Amino acid sequence: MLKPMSVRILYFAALADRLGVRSEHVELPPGIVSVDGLRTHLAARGGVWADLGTFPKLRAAVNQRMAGGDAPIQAGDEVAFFPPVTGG
Amino acid sequence: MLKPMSVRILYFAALADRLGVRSEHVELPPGIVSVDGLRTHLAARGGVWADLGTFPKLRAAVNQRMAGGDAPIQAGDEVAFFPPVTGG
Amino acid sequence: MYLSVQREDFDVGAELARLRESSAGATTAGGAEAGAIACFVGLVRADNLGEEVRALTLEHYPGMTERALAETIEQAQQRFPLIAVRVIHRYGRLNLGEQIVFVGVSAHHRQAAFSACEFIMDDLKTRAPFWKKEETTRGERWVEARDSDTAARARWEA
Amino acid sequence: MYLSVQREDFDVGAELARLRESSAGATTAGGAEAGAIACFVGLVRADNLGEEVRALTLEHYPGMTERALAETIEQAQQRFPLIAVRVIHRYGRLNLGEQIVFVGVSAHHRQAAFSACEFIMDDLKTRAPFWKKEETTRGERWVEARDSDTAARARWEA
Repeated sequence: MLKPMSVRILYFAALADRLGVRSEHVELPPGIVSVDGLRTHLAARGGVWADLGTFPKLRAAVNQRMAGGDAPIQAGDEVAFFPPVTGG
Repeated sequence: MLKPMSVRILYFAALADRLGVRSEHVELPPGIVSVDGLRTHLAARGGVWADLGTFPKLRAAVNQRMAGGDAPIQAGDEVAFFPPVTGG
Repeated sequence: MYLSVQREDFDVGAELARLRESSAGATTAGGAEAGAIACFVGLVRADNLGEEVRALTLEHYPGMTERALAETIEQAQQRFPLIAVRVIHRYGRLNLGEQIVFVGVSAHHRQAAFSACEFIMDDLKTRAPFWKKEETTRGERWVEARDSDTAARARWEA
Repeated sequence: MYLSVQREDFDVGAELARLRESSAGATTAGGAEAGAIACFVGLVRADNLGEEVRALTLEHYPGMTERALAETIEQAQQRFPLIAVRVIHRYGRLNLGEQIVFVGVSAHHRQAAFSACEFIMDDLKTRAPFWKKEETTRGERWVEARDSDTAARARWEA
């Protein structure tokens, strides 16, 4: 039997404001292997989390590097979701 | 009868070094109406002045503005001859 | 390369002096010295898309920010023959007219310095994890990313 | 516009501070404030075309120099939406590593600031009446104008 996978998740800027959460640790069921998979899983929690699924132009990073939706995730990873960046 | 025309002439950088002259006032005979005409007249003085006629990539200014060989010159003008500029 | 993500303001004159120092090699080596320094300073502007901005707060992603800026600088060094690079980016609350970002680059020739300075700003704008929240006369709002910044970055791949 | 042709050195930090001051308009006017400052500093390089340079002397054409630099700045202001421009060019004898020229430009957006700063340098290089004489390990020599500078200026007319 597969063990649950623990990942740290961070939210920033307008997304964090919307969710009311800036970071969390989650135990993922087996079968969630990508950024998009994680996003779908989190959005399925319902309520405000549904917004994570529909947030426009959502960006992600895995272990502090920009990552596309099909980027793999593993136990212990730090995954971040945020709007397009506006620094400089 | 036409009066002689007086102009001030300046030389700069490698050209001034070559000629051994940095400025002069000259009285020009009638008929010298352009930068090229002036250059030919000055070079015709011979000796080191012949170098003014053959100096490579010579540039000129009339009244402190860059000027081509056919730029007109008038009494009282300040005419400068110099190599291509190398500031900055 | 020097890179700092900080809350405090910076002194552009001191930064440029440090850039000059780190660009002056042994004079006998020949060729280690910079002939050109290009720099950029970004400031908090009063007027953004027609509404008056009084201040802004820059949120960032500690850790990833430093990593992303280092990658930007490395890319610039690979693309252009540079001698030294300094980048400072602030976070936190900044008032109108305050300095946000400094990019300073030295090179033997001016075109490399100009290009690298502009590249670093264009890359940073689309990659470094900073987000601006503006305080305007009509309340707070998160700044939207600009298509012009994406286009500016895309020029470098043409 | 501020323009100076001078023998003395200049303080880049002070110049940038003045540029910032002259770029901060009345906040109520909206839009007078700069979001971007780009600057360039040219330095005496040790190594030019393979020979070691110890110092150089900049000769210039007093009067025409100021006029030519003013025309360069006016052209930049016509081509790009700028807020303030400062240009300083030194003449006389300069040692290795010394500052030769400063160009500082402020604008609402960074692309205008970068472009104007680079345009001013490219235009100045082909138009301002300065001539460099280098002191090298093999004696003195006048610096030859570079085709690359003519080409750099020509880009702006494409």
